[in-house]
Amino acid sequence: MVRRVTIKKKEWFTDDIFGLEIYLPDIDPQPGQFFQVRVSTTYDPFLNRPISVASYKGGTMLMIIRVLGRGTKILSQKEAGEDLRVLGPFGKGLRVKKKKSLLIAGGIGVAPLLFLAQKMHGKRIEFDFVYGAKREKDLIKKSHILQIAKHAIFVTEQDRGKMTVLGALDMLDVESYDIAYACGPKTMLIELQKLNLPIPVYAFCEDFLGCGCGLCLGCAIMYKGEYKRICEDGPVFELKGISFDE
Amino acid sequence: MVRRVTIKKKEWFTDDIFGLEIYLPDIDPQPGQFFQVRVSTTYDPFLNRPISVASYKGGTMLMIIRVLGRGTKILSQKEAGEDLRVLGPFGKGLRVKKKKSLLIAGGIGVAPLLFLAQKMHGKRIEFDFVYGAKREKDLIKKSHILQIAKHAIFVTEQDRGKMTVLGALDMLDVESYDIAYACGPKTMLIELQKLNLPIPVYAFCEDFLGCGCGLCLGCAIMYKGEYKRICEDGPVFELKGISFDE
Amino acid sequence: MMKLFGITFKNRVFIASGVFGFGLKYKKVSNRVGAIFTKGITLEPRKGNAPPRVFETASGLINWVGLENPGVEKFCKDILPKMKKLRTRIFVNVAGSEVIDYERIVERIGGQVDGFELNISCPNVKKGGVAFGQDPKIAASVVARARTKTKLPLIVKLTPNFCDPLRIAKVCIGAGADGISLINTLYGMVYDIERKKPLITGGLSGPAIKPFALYCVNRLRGLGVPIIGMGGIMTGQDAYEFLLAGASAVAIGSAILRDPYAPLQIIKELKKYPPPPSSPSERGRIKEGEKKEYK
Amino acid sequence: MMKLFGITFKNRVFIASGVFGFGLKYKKVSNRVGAIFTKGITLEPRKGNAPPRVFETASGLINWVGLENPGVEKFCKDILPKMKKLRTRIFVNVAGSEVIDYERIVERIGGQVDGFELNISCPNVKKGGVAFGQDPKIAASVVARARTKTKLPLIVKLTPNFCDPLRIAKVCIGAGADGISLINTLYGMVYDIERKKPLITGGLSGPAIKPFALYCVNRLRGLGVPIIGMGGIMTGQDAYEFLLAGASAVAIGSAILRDPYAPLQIIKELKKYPPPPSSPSERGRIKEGEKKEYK
Ligand SMILES: Cc1cc2nc3c(=O)[nH]c(=O)nc-3n(C[C@H](O)[C@H](O)[C@H](O)COP(=O)(O)OP(=O)(O)OC[C@H]3O[C@@H](n4cnc5c(N)ncnc54)[C@H](O)[C@@H]3O)c2cc1C
Ligand SMILES: Cc1cc2nc3c(=O)[nH]c(=O)nc-3n(C[C@H](O)[C@H](O)[C@H](O)COP(=O)(O)OP(=O)(O)OC[C@H]3O[C@@H](n4cnc5c(N)ncnc54)[C@H](O)[C@@H]3O)c2cc1C
Ligand SMILES: Cc1cc2nc3c(=O)[nH]c(=O)nc-3n(C[C@H](O)[C@H](O)[C@H](O)COP(=O)(O)O)c2cc1C
Ligand SMILES: Cc1cc2nc3c(=O)[nH]c(=O)nc-3n(C[C@H](O)[C@H](O)[C@H](O)COP(=O)(O)O)c2cc1C
Ligand code: FES
Ligand code: FES
Repeated sequence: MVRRVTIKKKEWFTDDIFGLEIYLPDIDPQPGQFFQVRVSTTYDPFLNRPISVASYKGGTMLMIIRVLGRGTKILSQKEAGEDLRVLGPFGKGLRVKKKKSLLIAGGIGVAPLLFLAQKMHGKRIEFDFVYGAKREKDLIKKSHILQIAKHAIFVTEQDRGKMTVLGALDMLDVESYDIAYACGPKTMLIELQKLNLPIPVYAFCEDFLGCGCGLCLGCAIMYKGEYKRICEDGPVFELKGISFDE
Repeated sequence: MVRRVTIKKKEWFTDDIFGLEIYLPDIDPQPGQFFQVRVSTTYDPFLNRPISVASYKGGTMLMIIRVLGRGTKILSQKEAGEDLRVLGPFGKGLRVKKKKSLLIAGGIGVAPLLFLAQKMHGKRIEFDFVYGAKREKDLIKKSHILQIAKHAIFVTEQDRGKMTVLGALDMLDVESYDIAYACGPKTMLIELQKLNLPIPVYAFCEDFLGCGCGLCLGCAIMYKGEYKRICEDGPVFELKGISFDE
Repeated sequence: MMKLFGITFKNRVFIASGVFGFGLKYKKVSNRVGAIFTKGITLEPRKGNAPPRVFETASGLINWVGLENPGVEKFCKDILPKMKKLRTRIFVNVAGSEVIDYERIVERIGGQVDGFELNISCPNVKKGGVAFGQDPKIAASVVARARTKTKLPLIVKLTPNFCDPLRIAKVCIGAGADGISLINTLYGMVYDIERKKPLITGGLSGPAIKPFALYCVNRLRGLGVPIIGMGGIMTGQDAYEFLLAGASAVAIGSAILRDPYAPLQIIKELKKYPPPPSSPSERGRIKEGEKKEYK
Repeated sequence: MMKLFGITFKNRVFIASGVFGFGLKYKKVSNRVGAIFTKGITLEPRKGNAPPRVFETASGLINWVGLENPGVEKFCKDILPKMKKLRTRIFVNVAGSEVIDYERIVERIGGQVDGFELNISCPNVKKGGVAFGQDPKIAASVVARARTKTKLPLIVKLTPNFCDPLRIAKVCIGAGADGISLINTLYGMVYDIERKKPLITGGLSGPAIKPFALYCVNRLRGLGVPIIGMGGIMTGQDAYEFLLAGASAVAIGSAILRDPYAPLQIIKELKKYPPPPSSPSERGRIKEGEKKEYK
């Protein structure tokens, strides 16, 4: 059912990343879950846009959105007080495990991991956070991450000797973690897969969706030899099971 | 060329009629002329909406718009400070004649006649103004009209014994005028035509347009035996020449 | 409540094939629509096409799903038992890469459902699909052969792509079809301007195609069999336009991608309109008396 | 600068028939596009269809203008002299209600323009129009007969409605067409739900049909003659997609209804893209040497 909610707060984190806060008291979203956000009440753009839960506390949900194309552009023009139509939460929620965890975020991939971090922090699970972006100013919520992660590493391709997130992993003793969670551009996930880390890595997949709720089969990802639906069977999959090229 | 302007002021006159003020210093619009207003930067709705110049003074133009369908609905959600894209002015401007005039407005048809009245007032041409609407509260700009018209008659179908604009004409000595200008719903113009008034009546035609500037031939009106373009050959036509049923 | 093919339906709002899976997720919706058309079922399981499978276009979308489905066996064993518990009419969308596939699938499913929709109009498969629906001879033979395997309502789903659906409809009715559904998606393509090759080639659906779909439905009115009209229906008003144009019922497709509850809203909105002028074709070729044959 | 049919064009952005009159109002635009295709010209004057003639649909519009035009005589006398002063290529869109009309119009206009576009695809006329373009025999005969009257580039404008444009293109090329333009509008219809009858039946255009148009263009690539691609082009990126799909030039239609200066913006945006892979078909059947024949 489409919910019509009011935007409580809008905040620009960088020149192309903004946050929208809405109040949705009757849900219990889990990390990895997302909402389908209606861009327009007219038919162009037609499809809703999937946006992850980046934070949820006392009924207030935060979505962090990067302006990519025309849908997110239109969303970025919405202001506090205006209406927003959302459907969800969708996706299999991730059950947070009491394991020493490594969170790996690239770019706007930080959004769902922030929520995962929030949950882990709530359950006093220890985790480190590696977070990379193009430019220093693209790194959002740094102080918040520093507060809740045990260790946090921030890297940018521009500033510190063109370090990428994956480069940063070299500096870590990856085997000291029980599990890793990664979210970022597809290219990052592909490179990460190639690293073949010795621990289970769970990837949060961000792609273009149709319905977002398992009906249209429009969001296929080749996982362990068969097509899975990103929206309904994921969006979190074990990284090594994914075939990115099919 | 599409002009991108900022909405200087927005005002609600009634629950479904609002005004938008924009600053367009480099034009000299004439009564009857209109602008094509872009509803959406996306492709739905696709076409621009024709809106008359309702007032123009010192570079500031007022458009008065009634919410009819989805296009005007979307326009009604725009606020001061937001952008508006307009093309124009289009249409043959009316050359105001120094004749004793009767202005006949039905509903939102008042918009272009207000501009005509403004021009006449500026040129000290004497005119009376008959203005009807469904309900008392739908009558806008009453005090302004009272100020500039020699006499003004306001009628509503609801309040004063269901008087229509045309009914009100009975109370007037129509022959005492040299010329009349009318704008209102098509049904009103058809009825007015049947009255066969003894003076020339010029009708401001409001219809759905395509391009609005004479290119697409999408706005035909049968006038004196041939199709004319409302947008380019009008929108003002002598009432008796129009065949409404073709 | 209304009657088509001699059987009753809760209402005239159906769910189009391919946008609602098997109706098992949003049961509240399934139980309140007139009928559900399943995702296309093939003889063998199909894993579907490689992504990207959907691409948004102006007021619509292109899909290139490619009939991903578990195949008729698994459908009968695992899915149908669950679907039977839904309180709605179930029509199986039957897709084949060979002419013979259709009759086999119809035969395998037998009397377990309320009817069949022969999909000879899918643009997203290499073999069969729309190619069958563009050729009057093949179309007729698909229908005629399936007809021998069932007495249930047999609807044939037509394509408007590069062929005249009226011509195909006539031969299909001649071959024994009880009803027509249309339109399946239009051909559509988007180019990848970076890589200079097509990004997606598939079926175009949504409000963009509504005026064309309505034209097609109107063109096929009066053939004496019920039409299930579809193509871009988003509101009760859209649905009513299709009914006025000659459809006896409508199917909701892409609207569901924006909102899985869209059919309920459309049912509600449609109630505001007076019943459409009923046509004698509504019962189609199936007589009142034969009704008991269908559960 | 580019060359098609052995003649040069300022650029690959043309103006489609019917949306710019005769290019005399916005001369700044006319003088900067590669070519202008006139409003459809018929043998006799036509007053066009009764309103409503345009109706907005989702991301597009339906038009039912009905080829309102002054007829070929008046066109030659009053309009052509003015058009000749434009600094662009002029193609006359030729429409007929009889097969013979086309050759007559072509003959009457003679060598005064840069070429002809045979419109056998207009859905808004009772006689001729799209019906000619759906029938390979008639299509071929229209082209063959017009061919006898001119050595100028002869483009044939195809319909994608209920027929395969590839099939029609082949016979038209066989009959002597130098190029293909497509797509003309799709069939479209809107119902008037108050009065329970069609509000408008006409041709659907605009971004809504772009993916389908692109598919059609891509389908016709490689036939050895240039394609003028059109259908929903709004931006330079859209135009570039058509070039990648196989068009040698594009024509702008409905975009002009939103903004008469749209072609200039599109020309500007198109400059950002690398030149499309040029195809040997660009020159079409007309050889370099013959060029002087065309002004
Ligand atoms: C589960 C999930 C969670 C997400 N969470 C977030 C989040 O929290 N924050 C966030 O910012 N983003 C998130 N995303 C990504 C976000 O949904 C997209 O960035 C957004 O939908 C883009 O919309 P747009 O209209 O701005 O871009 P569009 O204009 O739709 O697309 C931009 C570009 O991509 C191309 N493109 C579009 N569709 C396709 C396609 N199907 N295949 C290939 N190319 C295509 C277009 O050609 C265009 O050039 C998430 C995605 C998923 C699946
Ligand atoms: C020269 C001119 C000047 C105008 N000046 C003003 C003005 O100053 N102020 C003002 O408020 N209005 C003015 N109008 C009218 C205004 O342009 C329309 O009210 C507006 O375009 C409606 O847009 P919409 O999107 O709200 O309605 P839409 O949603 O487009 O249409 C509303 C209803 O009309 C029906 N409809 C739409 N198109 C057609 C069609 N082509 N034929 C028949 N029925 C159709 C639709 O089905 C719908 O039910 C003017 C019109 C013209 C031509
Ligand atoms: C994602 C998607 C999947 C589809 N799958 C099928 C299918 O399996 N079988 C079929 O006959 N039609 C299929 N269709 C076509 C629809 O049933 C419908 O005919 C078409 O989309 C037009 O209706 P719409 O514009 O309301 O979507 C599919 C459409 C979409 C959008
Ligand atoms: C208002 C209007 C009038 C048109 N008139 C003609 C015409 O006279 N002759 C013709 O061949 N095509 C005509 N067309 C079709 C266009 O030339 C073009 O083929 C079609 O609109 C698709 O392009 P578009 O989507 O960019 O508009 C007309 C289109 C519109 C919108
Ligand atoms: S987007 Fe429809 S099934 Fe995933
Ligand atoms: S609206 Fe295009 S000519 Fe008048």
